[in-house]
Amino acid sequence: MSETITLNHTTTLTAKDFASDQEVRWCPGCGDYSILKQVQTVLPELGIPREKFAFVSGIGCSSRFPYYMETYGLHSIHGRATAIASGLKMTRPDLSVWVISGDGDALSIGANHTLQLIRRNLDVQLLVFNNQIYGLTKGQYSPTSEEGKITKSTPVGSIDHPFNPCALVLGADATFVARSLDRDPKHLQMVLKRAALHRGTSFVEIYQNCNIFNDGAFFIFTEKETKFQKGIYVEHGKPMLFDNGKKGVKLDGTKPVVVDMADTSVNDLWIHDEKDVIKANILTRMFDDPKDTDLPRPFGVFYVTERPCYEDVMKQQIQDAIDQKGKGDIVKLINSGDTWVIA
Amino acid sequence: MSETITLNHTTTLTAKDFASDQEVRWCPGCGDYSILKQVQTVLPELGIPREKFAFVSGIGCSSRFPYYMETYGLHSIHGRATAIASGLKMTRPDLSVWVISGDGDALSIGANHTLQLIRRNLDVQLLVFNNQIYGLTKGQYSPTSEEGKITKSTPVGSIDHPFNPCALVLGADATFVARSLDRDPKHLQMVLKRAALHRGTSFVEIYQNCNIFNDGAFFIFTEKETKFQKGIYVEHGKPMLFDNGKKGVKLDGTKPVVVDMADTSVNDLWIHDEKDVIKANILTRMFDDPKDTDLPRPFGVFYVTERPCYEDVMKQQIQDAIDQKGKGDIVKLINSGDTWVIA
Amino acid sequence: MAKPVVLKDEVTIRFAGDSGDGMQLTGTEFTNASALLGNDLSTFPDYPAEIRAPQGTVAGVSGFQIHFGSTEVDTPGDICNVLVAMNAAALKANLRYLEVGGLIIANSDGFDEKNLRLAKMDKNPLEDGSLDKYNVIKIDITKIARNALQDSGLSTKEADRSKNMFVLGLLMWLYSRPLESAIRNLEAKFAKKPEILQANLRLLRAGYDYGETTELFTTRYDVKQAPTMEKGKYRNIMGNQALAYGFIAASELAGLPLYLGSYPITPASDILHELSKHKAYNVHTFQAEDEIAAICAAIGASFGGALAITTSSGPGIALKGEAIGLATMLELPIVIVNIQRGGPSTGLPTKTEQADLLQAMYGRNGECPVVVICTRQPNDCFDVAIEASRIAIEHMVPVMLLSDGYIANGAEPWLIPDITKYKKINPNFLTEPNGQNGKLLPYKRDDRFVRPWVLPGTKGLEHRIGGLEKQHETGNVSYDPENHEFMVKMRQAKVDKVADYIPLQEIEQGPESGELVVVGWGSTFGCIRTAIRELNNQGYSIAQIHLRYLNPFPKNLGEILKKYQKVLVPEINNGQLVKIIRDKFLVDAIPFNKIQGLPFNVVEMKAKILEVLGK
Amino acid sequence: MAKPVVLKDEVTIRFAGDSGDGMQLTGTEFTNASALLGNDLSTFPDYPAEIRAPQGTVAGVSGFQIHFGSTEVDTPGDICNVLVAMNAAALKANLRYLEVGGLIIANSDGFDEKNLRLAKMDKNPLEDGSLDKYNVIKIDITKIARNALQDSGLSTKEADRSKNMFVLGLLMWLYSRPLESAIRNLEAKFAKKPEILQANLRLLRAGYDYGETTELFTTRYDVKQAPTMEKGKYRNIMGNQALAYGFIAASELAGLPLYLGSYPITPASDILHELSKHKAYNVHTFQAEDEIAAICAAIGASFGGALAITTSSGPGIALKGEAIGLATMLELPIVIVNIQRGGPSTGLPTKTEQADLLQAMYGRNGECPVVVICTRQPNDCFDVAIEASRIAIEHMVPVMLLSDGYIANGAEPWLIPDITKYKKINPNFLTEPNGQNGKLLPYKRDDRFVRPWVLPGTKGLEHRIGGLEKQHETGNVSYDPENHEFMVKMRQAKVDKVADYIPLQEIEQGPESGELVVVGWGSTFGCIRTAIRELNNQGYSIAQIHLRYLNPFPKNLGEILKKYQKVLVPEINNGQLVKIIRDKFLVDAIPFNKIQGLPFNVVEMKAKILEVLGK
Ligand SMILES: Cc1ncc(C[n+]2csc(CCOP(=O)(O)OP(=O)(O)O)c2C)c(N)n1
Ligand SMILES: Cc1ncc(C[n+]2csc(CCOP(=O)(O)OP(=O)(O)O)c2C)c(N)n1
Ligand code: SF4
Ligand code: SF4
Ligand SMILES: [Mg+2]
Ligand SMILES: [Mg+2]
Repeated sequence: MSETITLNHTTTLTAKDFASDQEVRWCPGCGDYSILKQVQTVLPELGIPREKFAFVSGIGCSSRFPYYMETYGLHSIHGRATAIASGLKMTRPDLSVWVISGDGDALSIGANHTLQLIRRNLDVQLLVFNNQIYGLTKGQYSPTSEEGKITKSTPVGSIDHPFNPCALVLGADATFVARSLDRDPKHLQMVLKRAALHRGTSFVEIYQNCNIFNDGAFFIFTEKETKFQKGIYVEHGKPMLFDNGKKGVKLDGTKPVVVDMADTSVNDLWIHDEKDVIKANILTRMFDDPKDTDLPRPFGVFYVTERPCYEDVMKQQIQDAIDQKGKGDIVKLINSGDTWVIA
Repeated sequence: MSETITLNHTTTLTAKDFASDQEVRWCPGCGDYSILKQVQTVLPELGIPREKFAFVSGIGCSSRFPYYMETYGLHSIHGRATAIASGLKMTRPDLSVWVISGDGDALSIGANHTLQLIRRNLDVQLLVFNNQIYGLTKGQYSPTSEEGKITKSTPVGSIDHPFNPCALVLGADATFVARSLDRDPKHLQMVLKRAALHRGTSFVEIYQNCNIFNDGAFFIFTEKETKFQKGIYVEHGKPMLFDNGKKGVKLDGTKPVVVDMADTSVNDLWIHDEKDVIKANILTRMFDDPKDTDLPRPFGVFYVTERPCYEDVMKQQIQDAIDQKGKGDIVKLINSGDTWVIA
Repeated sequence: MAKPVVLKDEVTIRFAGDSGDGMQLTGTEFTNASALLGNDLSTFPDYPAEIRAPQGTVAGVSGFQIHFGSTEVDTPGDICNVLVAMNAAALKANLRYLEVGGLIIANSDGFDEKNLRLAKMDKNPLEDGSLDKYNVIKIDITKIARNALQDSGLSTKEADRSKNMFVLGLLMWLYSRPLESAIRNLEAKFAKKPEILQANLRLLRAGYDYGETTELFTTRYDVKQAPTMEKGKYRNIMGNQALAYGFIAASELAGLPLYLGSYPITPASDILHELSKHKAYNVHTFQAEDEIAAICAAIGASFGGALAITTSSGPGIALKGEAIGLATMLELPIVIVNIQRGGPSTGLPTKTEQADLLQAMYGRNGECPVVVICTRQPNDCFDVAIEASRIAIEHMVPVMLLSDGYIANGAEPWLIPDITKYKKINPNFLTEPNGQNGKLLPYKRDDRFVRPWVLPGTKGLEHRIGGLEKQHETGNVSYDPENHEFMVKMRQAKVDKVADYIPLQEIEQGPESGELVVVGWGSTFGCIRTAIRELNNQGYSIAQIHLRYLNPFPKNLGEILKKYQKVLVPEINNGQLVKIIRDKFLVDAIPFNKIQGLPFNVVEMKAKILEVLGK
Repeated sequence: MAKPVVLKDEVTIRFAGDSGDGMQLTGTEFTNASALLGNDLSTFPDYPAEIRAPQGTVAGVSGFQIHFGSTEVDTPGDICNVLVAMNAAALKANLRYLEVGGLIIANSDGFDEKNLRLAKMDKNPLEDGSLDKYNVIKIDITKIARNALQDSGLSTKEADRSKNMFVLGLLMWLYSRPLESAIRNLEAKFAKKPEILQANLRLLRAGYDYGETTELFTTRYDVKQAPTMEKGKYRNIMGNQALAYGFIAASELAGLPLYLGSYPITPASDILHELSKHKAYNVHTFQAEDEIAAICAAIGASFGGALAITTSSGPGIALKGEAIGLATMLELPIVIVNIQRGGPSTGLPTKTEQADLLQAMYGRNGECPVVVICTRQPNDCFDVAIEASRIAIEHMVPVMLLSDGYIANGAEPWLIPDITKYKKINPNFLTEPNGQNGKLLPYKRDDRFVRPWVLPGTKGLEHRIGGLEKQHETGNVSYDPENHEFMVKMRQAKVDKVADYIPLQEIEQGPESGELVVVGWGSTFGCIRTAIRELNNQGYSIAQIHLRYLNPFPKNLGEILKKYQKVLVPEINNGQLVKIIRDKFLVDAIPFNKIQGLPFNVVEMKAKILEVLGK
């Protein structure tokens, strides 16, 4: 979909090669199935040997993901996958490290590690399966649930103002920010590929349907009837058109407004520039309740920039030290400083 | 300084009434002294009885602050002051709750609680003393230290890209975002008053000099020679002028640019609008190394908006329940459901 | 012609089906009806680990066991007399719990080829004779349900979903339970869905009538009211629900708002769910971002004067260690509830275990004693919650309350207590200076070594507290060596002193001295009690002690233990209480451990006791 | 005419001054010179709690004690012979450590009115006769320094900052130490600031000459090389530095990169600081956002094949509990270092304590055994770090290494070991399938119950591990009850099995059986050793055992303990090891506790031993 993708077909792996022998145990109909499938579809195209992949997850329905991947995997503890992945990537930059997390795992208990990973910009793909609910613990509201959400722990409605995940990570200087959906396989594949190819932490929010505890949370964006009116699929360098070209978004100063293409020239539209952080900010803030706004919810890659990866600099510092002082010699080290001999 | 401030002089307290009998134990010359003084100066002007103030802190040099205040205080554990303050404020909305934290306390170990407090928008003043270093543990770099910082734990320079605290909290939908400095008492007092009067979480970043481990980190913004060239003091509704009116900032689309007032009309300048979140975002992103940019670093109140406070809605939900069902009666509760009698 | 009714003393039934088969509801309604008849009873749900494991698989089986009787019933039963199996996987997973000669009621439609494959069974056990030692009744319940609801306007899927009501009706008939309570509850449950309600009611009656009319059943049974039960008004209660009620009661007894800071985790979440329903009781529930924030918010609320609690399970409690230390240092009241589950790490989240006792005792840095108490069964939880709150508030100390998944999800009849008979809880509030010259001494202790609770907002008593070591009385930061030792010992003495305010240990049953005492804690109560009762009825003379207070121990515990030649300590862990007892009393207590995510059963308990007795 | 030199066996000097007075440097250089002379020695810095407490106050006093001798020296000394007091506060805070008749060298300028007021002293102790029982030498060091540096171009402030060098020079003269090493180090330190260097050197010599020329001193002393010291090459080493070196050595012995995930905390930060200097050794240091991230990153690094360690102190270790559980379940190697400090909660962060042993043993949810070992003194740390790493790697198990603030900051001569004599550490790497039909069994155990370490990147061995209970051998998630019990016991057995790979417990000194054995662990070693040596020299016959391995214990420990009538367990806590020993061996071990943020001293240790002996 995007012209910047250049894939490296050196292996002949297929999606099936990435399916482990473990029975998949999500609820029938869960959006996680599709995400699993798209990841398995994309990986063979990356030209990376299978044994070089490591999937790290926390706890949650989404976090069972690694069990189903025929790669190296670590199903860890709640909220800490990003921290574990950081240590792994620092010592093993040769691996392609993917973190699988949920809205609770990544943005509630694990929010700190998520944001610190993002500012440090390790080359890790961070996929957050956002179902706006705690699935595994059977249906409490999450930090992305809308205000007033009625759940087991909030029988008269939640009070918390939800996080806007893409805006949040932009605030932490993310170098790659994207949003996609479980129910749009092609789009999701495109975003996953872009994420994989980006050097740095790729933050991908994936709207995921939890048909048991929060069914239909995103139907307005995923179902045919409303999908193209309520969502906009942004592409770098392309004008912001939606509703099958019938509508567009233009910028009035810093304010996005919906225009009817019947009486607007495409040239006046906002051209998506994924390198512009302020515009990315405006994009991520197109986030009002879809019922209250005519501004569409954007999907696609919102922002990409380059910044050194933590593990590269770490490695460089080690190499520099070796270049300057020679490879460490423990005998020298312990014999350093003032010494004396007792004979 | 700002016309929205209306103070309520019902008490006759003075700054001295807010000084406790404990010896102040910061290093001589530490910027914390000034902040303490400005807080003690501002509190009597708020018209709140002294016993209604509660100061909660974590751990760090900055976090010793409550000991020096003749108010209620809780010096807690590292990073958790925001969480403790949340519970306090939920059950005691009658109190004026202030959190005192450091850049490590609030943005490293405590970053998650900080951001969750901010999205929940409890009516708490959150003052982060940013000295870009870990003071109490004697000088390691912090999450706000500049890249390449040489400290005890990073002898060849830190690797981490620092947080931009104001941008970070804006990403979490903060309702009040401001920045001030230890060395500008008047400005700091103004910002503190504005913070106190705001209903919701008031995030105030205060540049603070740690003269022992990070001396002069902000001198470029605090010392006469450069202060007015490198900093800009923004006020709502006022054009963005600096360098004693010799320079200004205007917006080129979404891009701020410095202009020479010799050949620019004030009318073309960016007028600071503290209600505009996108502009606030642009403001907070004026954050490059002052040596590398001619864009000044902004100080003042960047953003203010209204959103319900968590504790108010919580209280309302309890009141609604009482209104609907009557005040809870434990006898009824335990006798509810199917019962039977064994005689 | 009515079929003959045979009286039984006690019966255990296990309902088992796919997660979607509604076995929990079936079991619950059967329980309600039995309770209303005055049976003593005990139940245990056995959930699958997954939310919705693939239908038809063993991993997806959901079970519910009820043990009811006209005699004393202390456990949900080791072995069941009746097994309801809605599909092949349910049979496979549960057959081991059925007594030889027991009754299997099988939904034959659940044993079709697909189901057999999903259950990984080669042959149909209903057909291949492998169940010959049981009494098998096959009914195509699915078909019956679909037929019965043909004209109801419901889809096949919806019809299938009601088939559990047929099972319920049938069992109600078989054990002579009236349908009224079930009907009432269904009416409430489906008030807004009249077609579903009608379908459910129709199948309920169909099941009942089926028992009466088919030839499959020749006898009915009945279990009469249990005369051993104390007189009074009863209701059913689940462990976590009873804890929630207990905390509400405690907040009323103390005259304080209730504050819960929590983060969801199995099997503790239901306390949060339950409390969040009762806002009208001035209950504040806060779902925090994690367990650390949860307890810290509770500490803040406690500082502000609320009855503050935090609820979690093992991994979450591990995260709270540092903050528990802070509460210990601040000397503020807080109750920390741990609904234990299988560990270590994420372990077996849906299974029960008692392996967090040592964490409760020692899981913090420094000398950091807290009070530890536990509950033994669902209908004990209400009182234990009140007791934990009382100790926390009156002694200004963190209290760790231990329950477990078995208690949390189990249900029992509960003799509804008379709240007016409960002692008020007295917070140690201070509103005037307590030192000389009008000085406040926030760490001045009374004769229980308890400091006052000084609430923010109290004029003239402004003061600061914190996690650094504090000077005796003034509470100021102090690095003085002797003061530190004094304060460490004082905090320990304060916890030890609680022993003066709790009941002496009683012997549950058996002799006051002798060959063997079995010492338990927590959810092993019912099983140990039944085992010893049965053995003593056979002529043995074994004593039972069951601890509620784990730190401090009741003052007379050591004395009691020394009166027996042997001390056996059964635990659902690898030996934890036994360590503390051995250390404290230097008695050669013998551990008896089961670490299978399951409670002990009576058979193995009796066997072990006999082994220790050398029989 | 040279002054007479008197030989001494051992001397203890305490340097005390304001935080800014440079007493740590003074002490360190005196130590270096003494070490070079071949003295046995032990030092202890006594930092103030604040970064820079207000100048002149008692809270701001910084002390450094050195005990050096021609005999065996095991502690920094209870009582000092010489006290250097740079101001009134320093005298006030430290006088209690000086022997009666001891020498006070006081900077009289530090006793002016302002200093007296800041120290909260009414009268000048140098003048009012209150120091009559000591030998007081007053020198206006400030004035001498200013005079000496008048023409140096330095400001008064800078001049004042060098006055510690005068003290150093004077003491060097007094105890006949050569100045060379100090000069060399000053030259290195101030290489880029020649004027400061010159000032320092000038004052150093001035102090030395002052001793020689003034009438104040009539005698000099000397302490000769300690013949008890093993032959070889020595250097001074501090505890945390030695740990850092040990881990680097371990990573080399194992052929693995070293990874440290840490978050700063007193008194552990110096390990992070030290390791971060040695990147050329393939050392990766990561300052994480908190302790949880620190250990989690280390777990990630361990998964990837590094020697992974995490370092912290009590409150940080409390936060790591949940993740330690994960590592236990994953069965990956990791070393968790706890430099213990005064607790509970924030407690006394700059003081020492041994109160985290039970947290190390039990501070996690579920049955979660880890190996626990400890270090006894700074020059023991190197080996203990290697040993911890060896056990972690070879047994695929988390190892908790306990040190404390006293060891961390203390310095001692260290006989530099011959690295080539150390056994290689052998990671249990697997690169080929280990099951039938080319299957990988990541949890298949060898005869030590150890599973293989399978590194990501190994072709064909892709597999998943996690915190849920795992099936024996396959490592797949398993909810099977018997498997859970098996795995819990297996993890315990694996830890217990380590006992086969560690040395048997030795008796440090004293008889192999008898009336009393004193059992210690950690930093109490030197004090217990000195106390028992002195008592046994007086004719007593007391045994000393000092534990390095706390879990599992050496296999013969129980046996040894039973050979003594009494067991005394001294600890800098409220009784922790004593609990474990009582539980394990049912011996009536007697606790001896000090909880003052300070080490035991020899006098109180001897007194307690005599008391236990009934003397
Ligand atoms: C320390 C800890 N706290 C709480 C839990 C319980 N828990 C498991 S998953 C989860 C949240 C799941 O929500 P999310 O991350 O959104 O994942 P989902 O199940 O929705 O995919 C919680 C609270 C836990 N396992 N560990
Ligand atoms: C759980 C825990 N981890 C670490 C520490 C050690 N510690 C104390 S303060 C601090 C950081 C201080 O930095 P900052 O928050 O910026 O405050 P400052 O001292 O600079 O004001 C650290 C790491 C601690 N006390 N508790
Ligand atoms: S509970 Fe929801 S998120 Fe979890 S597996 Fe089921 S459908 Fe998916
Ligand atoms: S170390 Fe720095 S921040 Fe801390 S008190 Fe000293 S000057 Fe202030
Ligand atoms: Mg979710
Ligand atoms: Mg700081």
